[in-house]
Amino acid sequence: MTNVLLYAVHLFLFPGLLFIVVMGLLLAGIDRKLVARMQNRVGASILQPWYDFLKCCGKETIIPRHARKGLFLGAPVACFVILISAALFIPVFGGLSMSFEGDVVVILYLLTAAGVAIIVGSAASGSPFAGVGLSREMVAMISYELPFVLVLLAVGALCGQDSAYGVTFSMDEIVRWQTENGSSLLHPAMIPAAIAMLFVIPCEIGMHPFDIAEAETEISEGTLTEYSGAPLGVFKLCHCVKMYVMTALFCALFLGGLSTGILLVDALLEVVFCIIVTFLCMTVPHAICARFKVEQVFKFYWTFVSALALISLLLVWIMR
Amino acid sequence: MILPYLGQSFKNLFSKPVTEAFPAGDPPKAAEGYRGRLHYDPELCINCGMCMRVCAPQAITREIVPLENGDQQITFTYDMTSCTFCRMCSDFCTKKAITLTDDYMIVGSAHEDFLVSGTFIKAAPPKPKFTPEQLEAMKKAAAAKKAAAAAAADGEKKPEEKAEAKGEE
Amino acid sequence: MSEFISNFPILAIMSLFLGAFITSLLGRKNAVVRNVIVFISMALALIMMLALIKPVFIEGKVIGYWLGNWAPVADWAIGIGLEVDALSLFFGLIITVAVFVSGTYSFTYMSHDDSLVNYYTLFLMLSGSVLGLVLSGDLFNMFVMIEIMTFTAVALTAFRNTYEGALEGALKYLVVGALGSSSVLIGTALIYSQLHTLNLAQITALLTNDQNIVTGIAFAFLFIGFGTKAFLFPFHPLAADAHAVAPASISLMISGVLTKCGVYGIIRLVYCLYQNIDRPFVQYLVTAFGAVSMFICVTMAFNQHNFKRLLAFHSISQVGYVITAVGLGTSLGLASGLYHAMNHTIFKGLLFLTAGAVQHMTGSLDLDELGGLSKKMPRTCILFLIGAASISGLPPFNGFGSKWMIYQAAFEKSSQTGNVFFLVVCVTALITSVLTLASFVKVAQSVFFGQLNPKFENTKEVPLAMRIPMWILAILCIVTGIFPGSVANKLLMPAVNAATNTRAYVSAMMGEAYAAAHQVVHAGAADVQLIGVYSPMSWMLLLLSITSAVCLVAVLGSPEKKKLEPVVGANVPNGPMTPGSIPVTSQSREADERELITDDLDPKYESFFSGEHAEYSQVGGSDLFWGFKKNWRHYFSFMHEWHSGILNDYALYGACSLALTLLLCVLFL
Amino acid sequence: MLQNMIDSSMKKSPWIFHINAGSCNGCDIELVSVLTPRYDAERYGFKLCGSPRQADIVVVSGPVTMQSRERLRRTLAQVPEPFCVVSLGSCPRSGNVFKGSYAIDGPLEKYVHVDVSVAGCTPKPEAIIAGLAQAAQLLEEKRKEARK
Amino acid sequence: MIIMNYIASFILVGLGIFCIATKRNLLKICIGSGLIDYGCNLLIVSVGFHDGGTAPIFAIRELTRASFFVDPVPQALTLTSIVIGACSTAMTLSLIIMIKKQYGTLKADKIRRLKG
Repeated sequence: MTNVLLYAVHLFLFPGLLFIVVMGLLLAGIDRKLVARMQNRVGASILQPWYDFLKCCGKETIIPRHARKGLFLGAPVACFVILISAALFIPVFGGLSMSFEGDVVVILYLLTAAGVAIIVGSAASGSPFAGVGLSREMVAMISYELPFVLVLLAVGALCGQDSAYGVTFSMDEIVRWQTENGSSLLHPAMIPAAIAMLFVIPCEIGMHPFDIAEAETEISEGTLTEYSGAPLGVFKLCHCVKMYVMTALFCALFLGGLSTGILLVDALLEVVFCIIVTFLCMTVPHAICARFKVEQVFKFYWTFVSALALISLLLVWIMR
Repeated sequence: MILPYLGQSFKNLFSKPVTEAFPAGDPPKAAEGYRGRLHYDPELCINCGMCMRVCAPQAITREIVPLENGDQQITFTYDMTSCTFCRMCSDFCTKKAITLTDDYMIVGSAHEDFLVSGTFIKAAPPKPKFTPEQLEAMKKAAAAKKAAAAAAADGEKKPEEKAEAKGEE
Repeated sequence: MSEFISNFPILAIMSLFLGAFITSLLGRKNAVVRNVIVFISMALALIMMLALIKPVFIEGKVIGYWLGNWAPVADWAIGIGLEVDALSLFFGLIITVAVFVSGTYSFTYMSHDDSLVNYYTLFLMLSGSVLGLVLSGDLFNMFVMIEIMTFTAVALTAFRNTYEGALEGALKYLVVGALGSSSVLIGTALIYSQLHTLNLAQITALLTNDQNIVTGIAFAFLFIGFGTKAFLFPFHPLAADAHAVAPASISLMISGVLTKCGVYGIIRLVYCLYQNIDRPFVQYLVTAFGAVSMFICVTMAFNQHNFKRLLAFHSISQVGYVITAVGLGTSLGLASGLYHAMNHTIFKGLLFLTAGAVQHMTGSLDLDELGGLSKKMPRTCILFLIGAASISGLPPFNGFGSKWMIYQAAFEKSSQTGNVFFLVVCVTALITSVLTLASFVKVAQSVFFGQLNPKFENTKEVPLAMRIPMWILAILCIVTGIFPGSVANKLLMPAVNAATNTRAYVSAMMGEAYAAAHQVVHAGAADVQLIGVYSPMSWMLLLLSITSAVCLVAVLGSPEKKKLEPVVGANVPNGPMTPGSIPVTSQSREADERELITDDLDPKYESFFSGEHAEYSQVGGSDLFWGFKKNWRHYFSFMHEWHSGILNDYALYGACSLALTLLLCVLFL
Repeated sequence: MLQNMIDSSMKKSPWIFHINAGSCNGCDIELVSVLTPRYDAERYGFKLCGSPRQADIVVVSGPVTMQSRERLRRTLAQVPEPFCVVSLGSCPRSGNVFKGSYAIDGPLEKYVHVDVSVAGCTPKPEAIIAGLAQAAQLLEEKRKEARK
Repeated sequence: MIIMNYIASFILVGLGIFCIATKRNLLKICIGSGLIDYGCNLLIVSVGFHDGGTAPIFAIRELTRASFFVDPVPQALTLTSIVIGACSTAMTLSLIIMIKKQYGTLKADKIRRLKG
């Protein structure tokens, strides 16, 4: 009975649904505030994403004629569910997670599935803007998938050195290895991988410099053109939750070793590190450079960022 | 690869944002000489109509109500929503009745709060001293007097002509 | 009953061939008799294969059957033998299921065509020969079955000869296919010249010790021969041409079944006959062929305009996955390869049947022309989504389990042996899976979603008779996806054990003493510790609980979505903008009449066109993925010329690859 | 309780959608300048969004010309309830200097009830912010009234 | 002596492949594929050869130790292979006839509608 309760708490409270949603909205609010401050203006309040979500829920939902009702309304919920289940596999510092052998690949594919949910949603809306939006979203997915995979392989290779198979695909194993011999960011071989991961995060989430899929100025909200009301609110919530998922993944992969015993301290530590990572990889590029063109995003990720990830993979290979 | 605005944005991060706290305080004063909401002073106006003629968007309408003692009650209404704030009217107004203030906060939903209007009573012109019949009579008398004077002048001119004629013969 | 079981293999093959014979005899008169005969023969073959599961998979027996009871004389195999061990039964099961589904599908799909008797005769001969190849224990018998398979497949590809390009595709397939099967023949001849036997078991026994230069050359010929049948790297344009023009049920057979025979041939060749998979050269050769065909076919598939041609290229890239996994040599590699082969037949079959359904209903397969069919054919759209999700490896479906095992096997191999080649292969595999996902997103958007082309206004849903086979495959997709663990233990492990330890294989045919005499290796049960066979049950439970939480939020959050009736008062005087209510004022000029609002539909539910009248504009087909294509334009233009479509070029590529393999085998084997 | 929170959130994050019904772009530049650091409308949650489906406040600038009439009408129809309409500058409400020309088709009032007008031939950004804030207040009342 | 057969068969196969790869006319390609088949048949027959052996016919005389046969199995294989070669040539020709009717030409580089 107790572990069912613990399971429920784990599922719905601490590293579960509530914590993820609150953290996501908090990170989005802080990110918008910091970008505003970097542009020398006051900027919206921290709770602005929460107000946006509530306001969207309050609006009327219009289902266009060409849209396919079932998929159109189902896609946002599916995307949200997939993201939450991906977030549950990431071990928070307290090490309390449902991870099992080989769940790094499951997380990778769940994030791809979340992208596919957005794509199916915009395809079901039937608008030509959404058509262009989804093709750009797919190009973004192709471009960040290569470096993302290389980084995961590098971390797997590093943390799996002494395991029987020479590689590990389990988050628990990664966190345990890091607690023993220092978080992987300290290893010199992993610095390029960390930088590559920092570059991958904004494109995965669709933050400003790489948000070719929802480019308001060019293709009027791209994938979300036909969405209004509650589905739009859920999609915006997914956007925020993805911020938390990616930053928590970064913390788990590269700062795994810093977990103290107490649960509360770990939670605070996680929040602080997520904010720092958000600032580094999302706020700074957002404030500095303008939106990339579609093929620039692809060329940037497949040449520069993949090279970084490859360097670290080979370094780990040699250092073994 | 130089990051263009990295230094500047970090400086901004820690400096005070430049945004005005407008809706908190009162609206900042507009620049000097700003052409804002129109102000119309009915007393100075002489209803010459120059402003109406010169206003491009015809934002000015006049309404004349004749009163019983011949006076006219004239109301000028300036429609701020169709005014382009070019200040032509105040330049051409000989009596300087129209001035453009620097109040730029022209925001409202009903149509009334965009209209600036002023009414004044234009006194009727003084009554003429003589009635038209008297004018007729005075005119006839003047004409008769002139005819008599002319006849007298003919009498003394004849003897001169006679002398000229003799001289020539 | 137990000794009768050993007759089942030949009975299964006979039921198909006899079915073909009887159909061409009796089937001429009316369709029902013909369909019944075809159905019976397919069902018989399927039942026999299922009956064989218990002895072969569970009890691990290897069933040997000598045709004409020509038992081996003095340790020398004379007659033709059929041998069914776990590996061949694994492929036999895939084949009979695919045949059964394709047959029931073609009852309605081919109803528009004429001379259906020929179709079904060829169809049953094709399935009979394919089953024969998989179950046969004799090398020359395999060659004969390959020839029958090639001829019937060519004839069926050109079945709709008025279809544009059908004859051309068939001719190319025949000529280069004949080249491939001739190389198999040469290989068989060379082996016979060295070992003077044709029985696979005896060859295995004899080859364990004396492998000289000639058997090396025979290996090269056999490898290229089976490679042609599996449409590996230099032969993949054949598959694209053949599938694009063949009827859908036949392209299911070609991509789902014929390629598996090529794969079976290569596995048998490398794991059982020569047992040289542990030599690094052979691993590099097989994995290189697999990886190159995997990558090139997916990039070629990326900007195709024809739906079936795109699917054809994808089926070759998935076969490339299987061959890469097989070439790794580890038992996990072979297990993931077999698992992916099974999954590939299932989801590729489903995708081809949906393509057939679209073609059956709309008559066109051009991606730039189709669009918005999900409104008219909703169930086919759902089926397509299941197939597309499982081919691109999304978690709950079967593609995910097998692809992920392949990455794990590849990466494990690279980290254990320490050479970077397998790391590159693993990364290529991951990139290919993303590109597969991208091209299926493209197909989904340009065929099913987006706006409906006015030309296909009156398309209706596919008749139920066609949808049943599709649903069978879809359910198989989901079932094998949700229980990868149990599939792995029950189906894959026996097959892997059968492939790796050949002692049982030889002793079944030639007797125990013979096998012992030739020290046939006995590798013992494969110790595959499937690290990471995730138990999706706990994961599905998690998904359900979160969905319930989210629905609660969604319902709570927007109750007024239902209550908010169109607010009339808000926007006086126009109300909810119905067109009639626009008060056209009196002084509107005659220009107004020209632009009178003729729009009868309520614009509120039109899709947003930045104000324009939302006429038909479908974003699909070739104008997707602009960014990606621009960066790869040099690669694509080169590839476009390379696939020139000329018969001679394809033959030349085949010959060059044959020459290259020969050279490598002579040098390194 | 949640409904009140949603009502209050309507005024806290109004998203703007800009329709240019043939304006001379003076007002458009002013509207965008509202989002710059100096005037920063984002303090109150204003955000320029790209599609009418996500709009709360529709800002219309320019006298409704014949060309843009049809497009204006159709885009306004595609905005989900409850939304406000703000007319920017003097053109939408009266047609400014173009009044009476053959090319424009009457004030904006003909097409939709204008909630707030910001007069001024290019009104100052502070005026626009005041107008938008007023419109945001209206949003809350509209939703309350719609819910009753 | 038997080596001549092997060389001949490989020359035949080489010629066939060369002919398929370079000749543009479809009929020549068909001849080329025929050549390959004949090359293979020659190879199979010559594989079972023992010098001094007689034809493997169990005729009037019963078997004696001395009657030394040539290996009968390849000859059986060759029979099947000849039949298959004939069948493949027949099918190729029938396809070529229909292509001539549909495309109007026999030039291989004109028949390339399926490409890219």
